[in-house]
Amino acid sequence: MDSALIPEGVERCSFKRFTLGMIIPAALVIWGLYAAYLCWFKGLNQTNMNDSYGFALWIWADLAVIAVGGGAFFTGFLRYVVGKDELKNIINFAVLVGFCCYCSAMLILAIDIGQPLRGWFIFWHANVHSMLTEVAFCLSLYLTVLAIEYLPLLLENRKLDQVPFFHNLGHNMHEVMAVFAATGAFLSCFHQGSLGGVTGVLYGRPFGMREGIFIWPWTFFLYTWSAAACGPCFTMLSCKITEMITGKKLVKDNVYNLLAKISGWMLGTYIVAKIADTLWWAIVTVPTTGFTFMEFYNNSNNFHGLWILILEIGVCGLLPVAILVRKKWRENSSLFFTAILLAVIGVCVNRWVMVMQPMAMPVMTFDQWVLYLPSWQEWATTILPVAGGIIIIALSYRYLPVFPQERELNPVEKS
Amino acid sequence: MNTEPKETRAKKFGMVIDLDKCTGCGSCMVACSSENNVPVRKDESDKLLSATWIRVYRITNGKEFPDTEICYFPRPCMHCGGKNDDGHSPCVSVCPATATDYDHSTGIVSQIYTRCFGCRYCMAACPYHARYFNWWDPIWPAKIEESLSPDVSPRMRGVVEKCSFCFHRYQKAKDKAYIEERDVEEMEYQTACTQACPSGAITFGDLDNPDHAVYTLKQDKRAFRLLERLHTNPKVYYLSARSWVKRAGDNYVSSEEPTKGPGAYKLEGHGGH
Amino acid sequence: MFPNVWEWAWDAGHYIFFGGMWYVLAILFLGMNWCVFKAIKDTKAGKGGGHDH
Amino acid sequence: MKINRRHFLALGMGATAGTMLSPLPWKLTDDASIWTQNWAWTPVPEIGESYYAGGACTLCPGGCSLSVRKVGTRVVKIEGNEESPINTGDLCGVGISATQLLYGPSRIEGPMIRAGKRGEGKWRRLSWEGAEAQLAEKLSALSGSKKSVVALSASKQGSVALLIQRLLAAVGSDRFLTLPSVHDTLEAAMALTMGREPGEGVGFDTENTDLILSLGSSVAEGWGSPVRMVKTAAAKTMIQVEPRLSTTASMADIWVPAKPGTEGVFALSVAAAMIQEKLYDHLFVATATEGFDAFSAWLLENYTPKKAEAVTGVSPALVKKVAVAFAGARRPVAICGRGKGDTPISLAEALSVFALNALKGSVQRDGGLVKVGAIPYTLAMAETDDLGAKLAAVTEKGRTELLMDWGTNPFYTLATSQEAADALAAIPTIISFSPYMDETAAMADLILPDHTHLEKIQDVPVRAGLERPLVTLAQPAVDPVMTTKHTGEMLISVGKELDADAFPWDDYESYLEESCGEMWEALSEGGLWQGDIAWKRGLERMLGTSDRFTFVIPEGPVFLSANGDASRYPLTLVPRSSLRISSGAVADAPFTMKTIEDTVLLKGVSLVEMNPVTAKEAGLHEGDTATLTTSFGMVPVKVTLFDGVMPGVVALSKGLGHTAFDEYIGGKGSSYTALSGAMVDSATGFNCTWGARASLKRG
Amino acid sequence: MSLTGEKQTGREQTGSSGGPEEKGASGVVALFFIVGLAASLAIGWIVFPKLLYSKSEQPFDFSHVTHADAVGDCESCHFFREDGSYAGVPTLEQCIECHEEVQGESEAERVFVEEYVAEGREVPWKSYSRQPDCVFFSHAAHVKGAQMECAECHGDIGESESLKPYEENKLTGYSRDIWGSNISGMKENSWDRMKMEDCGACHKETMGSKGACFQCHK
Repeated sequence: MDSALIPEGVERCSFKRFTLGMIIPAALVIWGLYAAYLCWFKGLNQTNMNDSYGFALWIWADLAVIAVGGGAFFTGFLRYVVGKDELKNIINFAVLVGFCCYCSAMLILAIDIGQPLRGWFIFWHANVHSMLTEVAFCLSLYLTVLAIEYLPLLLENRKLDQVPFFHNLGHNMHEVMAVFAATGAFLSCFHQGSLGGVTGVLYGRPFGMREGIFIWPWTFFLYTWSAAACGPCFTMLSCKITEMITGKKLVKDNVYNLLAKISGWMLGTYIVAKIADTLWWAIVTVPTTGFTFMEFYNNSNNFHGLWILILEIGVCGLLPVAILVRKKWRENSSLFFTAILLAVIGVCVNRWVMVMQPMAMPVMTFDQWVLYLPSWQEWATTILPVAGGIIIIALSYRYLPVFPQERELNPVEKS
Repeated sequence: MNTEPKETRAKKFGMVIDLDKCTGCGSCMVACSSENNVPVRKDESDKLLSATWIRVYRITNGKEFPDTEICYFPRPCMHCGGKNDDGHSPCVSVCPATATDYDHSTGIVSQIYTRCFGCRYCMAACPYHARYFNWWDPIWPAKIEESLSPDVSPRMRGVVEKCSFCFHRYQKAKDKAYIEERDVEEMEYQTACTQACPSGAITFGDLDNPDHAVYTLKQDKRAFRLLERLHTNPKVYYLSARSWVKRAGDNYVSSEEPTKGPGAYKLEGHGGH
Repeated sequence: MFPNVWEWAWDAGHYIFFGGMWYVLAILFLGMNWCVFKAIKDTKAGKGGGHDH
Repeated sequence: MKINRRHFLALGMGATAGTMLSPLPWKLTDDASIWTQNWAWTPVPEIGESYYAGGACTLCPGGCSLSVRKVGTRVVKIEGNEESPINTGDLCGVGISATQLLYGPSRIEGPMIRAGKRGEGKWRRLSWEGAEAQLAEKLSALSGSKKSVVALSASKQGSVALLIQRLLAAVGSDRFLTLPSVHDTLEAAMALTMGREPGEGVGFDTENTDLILSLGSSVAEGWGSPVRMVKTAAAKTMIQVEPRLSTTASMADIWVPAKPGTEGVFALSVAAAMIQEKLYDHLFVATATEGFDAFSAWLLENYTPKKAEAVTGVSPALVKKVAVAFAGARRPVAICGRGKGDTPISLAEALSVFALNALKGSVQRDGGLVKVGAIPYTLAMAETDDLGAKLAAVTEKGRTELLMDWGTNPFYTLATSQEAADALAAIPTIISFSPYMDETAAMADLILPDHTHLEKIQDVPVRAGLERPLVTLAQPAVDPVMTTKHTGEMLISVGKELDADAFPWDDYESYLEESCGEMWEALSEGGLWQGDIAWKRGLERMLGTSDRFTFVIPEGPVFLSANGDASRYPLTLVPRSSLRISSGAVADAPFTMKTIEDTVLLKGVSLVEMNPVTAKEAGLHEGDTATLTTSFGMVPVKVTLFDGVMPGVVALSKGLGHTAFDEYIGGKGSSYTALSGAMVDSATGFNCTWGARASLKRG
Repeated sequence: MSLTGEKQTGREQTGSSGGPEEKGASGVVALFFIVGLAASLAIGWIVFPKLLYSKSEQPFDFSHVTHADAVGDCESCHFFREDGSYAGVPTLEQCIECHEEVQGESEAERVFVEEYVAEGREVPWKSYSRQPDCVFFSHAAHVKGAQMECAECHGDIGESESLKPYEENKLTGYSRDIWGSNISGMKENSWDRMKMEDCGACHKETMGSKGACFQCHK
């Protein structure tokens, strides 16, 4: 019944099957919207956050989706600015995933503030010294860029493309996409960085505080770097999952290979920088605050033990680097999958640690470690954008020519 | 010497709390709550959700019976001056909407509830847990609403609140001084906690005014500040002759001795404070 | 955000920060306008539409 | 022409452009955010003229004078009166939070009669005339049955107390009772050692002392007049004797962790050490005392530091150190009364402390233990004979027909065991005059609510161990918030019904003025009357005009052992006092609940403090849930570890576990009193409980 | 539905809305645009303010002129208390000093004496200039400290013969005078608007700085 909307030359499942498949994510979205409604109308008492844990699951989810959404800007940067032409075969999908991620982030931010109707104060009454202001500005601008980058793909829908104006608009936008992509890359560098700055500048919180350059702490650069490294991994991961679900090969291996190689080297250099930063912090910064490195991991409620550092840097850092950098290993499909999965987990763990641990950790000597478990409302609203993203990706895949190589890889016999 | 007329000279209000006098009676907490319309809830026993602008902690020296000692540690908002006392206190510098600012003419860190949109970044930034979020709509049972003071605006849910050094008392004192065409005297502007403290442990005044008691007290040998080495530059000084109490005021690596006084941890390359 | 807003200050921080913001907005605005107007022009010239490519 | 979607598009674009160019979206966005600052459910306090009214606090015996800040007709803040010699502008948290008691949900709206089952909370409102008629009827029905009518009064002195006593007399009862405190024992001890006229009390001149030896008294946590004693604790040299590191102990210069309940024995061991080491005031003992030889022989036979060690657990060396410090001070004083002094001690213990003070000559002089003159009420006060026994009878089944309560809340304060609580609940008629829905009011058949202390004029005699007699005046800072009536007024009105001759006054105020006599002028002008000091100062005393002091060898036991079988109950439960918790008849207000630490009360459950060593033996850890059991009851608790509590001892905060009041106050934690039982001193008949044997089991 | 059939329908639609009619219709399209524009401008500038504000009358009329003539100055009725606070609108107690009995024949006078003085009830005046609760406005600082005239913020109310209706913003609950009667927020006189920006502008001009938050907030 929706066949007129489906791109030419490709095969899609029946509308019924598609609808059935969407039931679970749609239910999750409804559940999440109900939770969001509760948070908006009854207030943040619906969460399990408290005065020690003012930044919690949501902020982590925010940082995590933006980090993994970094695939859009970095792939765009490689494609349009550096000129890696092969990447045109995955750029649409990267933009799509990025767009979903950034929409998620905005949605979560809108729930996370105590007075949503005053949310615009962050723009109007902006305090330029606040990292959060920088985040809000860059985030919303970059979301606009992503929307602009996504628009031509939308216009390529078979029905829309028949309208001459839309066709021309899409065409023209392709022409200047490099400008938008460059702007997006510029914005991303700053907002990924400023997200890192959010905890990095907290000089009252020795765990969060990382010294750096000028107004930017090291976390500023590390966040940008890690997002550039792990974002494409998430794009590839999503792509692989889409391939699994659709049962079709959608992107050629040489594209994966190229992106994986770049990601591997990015991740490798990032991990080196991260280790250097951790060492500098542990050896130079921490003692000036009167702490010892191990105090940040000991005495805790085992929620933030040293294991988390090993997980982040070793298991989810060095290990995927090793796989992705070595040609033989990354060409092994299960190793490749493991590596990109670990890289994505790694960046999420990093964001978790940087948000949660500064909150949980006592700074005053007579203070105590705090444990926090999110309420169902927090879980639901965190799952909401994930489910929403799945729906958007599914719809886009179904009705838009997201994968340029799909027709070639999956030839359809004309009836 | 400062030759400017008094009223135009910037003030730096601050507090000195003598921990050796404090008995932890909690008067300051109640006086503060009553003065500032701090909201109440049915269960106040979960301290992670209970708002007390000044909170009195109980600390011990960690020794075994019978060598144990305790000390009460009242903690209002520190009204941090920030690194180099430039007004970039941990919370002020992070507030995205300028809902909290540093008043260079009084040294007080404000919190404007009607500007705050509840992002809680300031709470994440404050190492003293001095800031409280209004998770609930403020509800005063029965007729308790009648006891709310019009001098302090009640907070709506979804915003952050904290100790203001009873700034409204300064506003009122200034009003009276205007009418009588004179300056505000030291005792005319005192915070509610200072006023209520039975043991006289809290002293309040202009830290830069040699005529004020706090000016002398902050230079006491026993003086120290909380988390001095983070360079938050608090305007609340503590006094204690007990070395373990002094040590509890900051984090020290085991080999270090907390012998340094307020302002000892200077920032490299800057004037420091 | 604007010079007429209470928090605005005529200092470097505001110039850099808001300068960057307005610069980006200008690029996006001009870029999109260029695309739209060119698309109108192209459409009038009879380009595009349906499946003529 | 065909209208198609291009036209609509154009219309829409025009509308959008027009809207953007109009103030509508911008003003609405702004106004929506302003709406959030003016939500109808966020209160906006009314503005008005701000001024102060006078008053007196009655929430504890401390006698603080108040400055009540008002805005228009509303009370917005309570502060200490700077003119008061007692609290000099300062005030404790409980006193400050009374604004929330005044306007709070536990206030009783007006006279009420029980409509449902007892304690069910169903009431029918009455008019004041109706309620008074009910009371008169109930009382006259019982007239003559002497033993059956009981009245509990918050104070044994003062105008209202006298009216209560008169009302009882009118129905032929002499069971006018008050809650005994350490002062009742001290007065008995004074009668034996120094002689006592009616109305005279015992004081400690802590202002002029240079060392306080406190035998278990929580000087910094509410003993005596709390605000004043907190100042003392912060300023004076102190030696604290008690099994737990309280705030007072921590602020003291020497902490003597004697075993629970053995403070009196420790006092005697210090006295013995002073005699052994010849550290006592020979001149005073020789010139101004009697019975020293017999007393010292008795002391050296039974209470040498070595012998006492078996009871107190305090080493002779530490005893000697204390003796040297006490004897070496210029004007030391030994004070007693555990915790806030709201529980009596044994007469023997009081005599021991008197003797210790006398050995240093710290009796009837600056900075010592002193006689406090009677308050000159024109209408004399009769004291209750045999108070201990009569009180005990209240919690015995079938001994009372009718109970009236004016501010003592017996269902909380006298319910020291399940049995006692049951006996109280079995009293056929219970009448409460409480302004708050306390435990007793909740169980009452008839409530005739009094004004709160902020709404009424009333004399408040202060009995808090001050060095001189003192009366403060409660004043109506605000018009009554509820349909309440001054109990004095109500008593006169009901009294007239029963015996018009005994109640000749037109109204309470004229009676008050008459009753206060010579004090009235000072009271009505300054809100406070202070008597002269009755003891001798400096030179006068040196000339030997002091009253003589008699050393009395106590008859009863100095140390009362705890109830309960040691094998079943291996631990000793002691109370933990805090100025943040009102442990009297009236519970805390919401603001004070805020101040209670999470090592005392956490998510509605009381915590017991125990030494890590004890906890380890019992297999308990920080935060564990456990059941605390004594032979009088059991309660669920959580465990908190504290090095400052003696091994083998567990401490539970006093003043929590209210079951009535409102959701902000009631149902928080467990009541120490309900677990503590009775430890009766044979000499006075008072319940001198200092603790109980207990067990603590996980789960 | 067959694939080709669907496609054709699509083409037909495209054809009918685009191509042939385009040139002749562009003027009509523009007209639609202008209609939309004009209508929404009218709604935004004229209808919206009417909907946003509610109007109500004061309890009874009052002439500032008459009273100012009788008592001489503003401060006789609008005075400072000893503690420096500003008493604002007079209370019944003050009015009674002169209005124990009915004076003159005006209707307002009759209402005042009969309904308020006789009953001992405070007049529920609606204050035009009341700032939100979060604002601490010191009259002392402005009138005594800075020697400002009442009219600088309150305009010529002191010379008014009768009271204008009180207008309230239905959404925010505040008096219209805070935003000013001009919906655009533009002002001509210093008293036309009393938003934070207006305070700031004056402070900036006279004191060199807009001041810290806690200068005027509580």
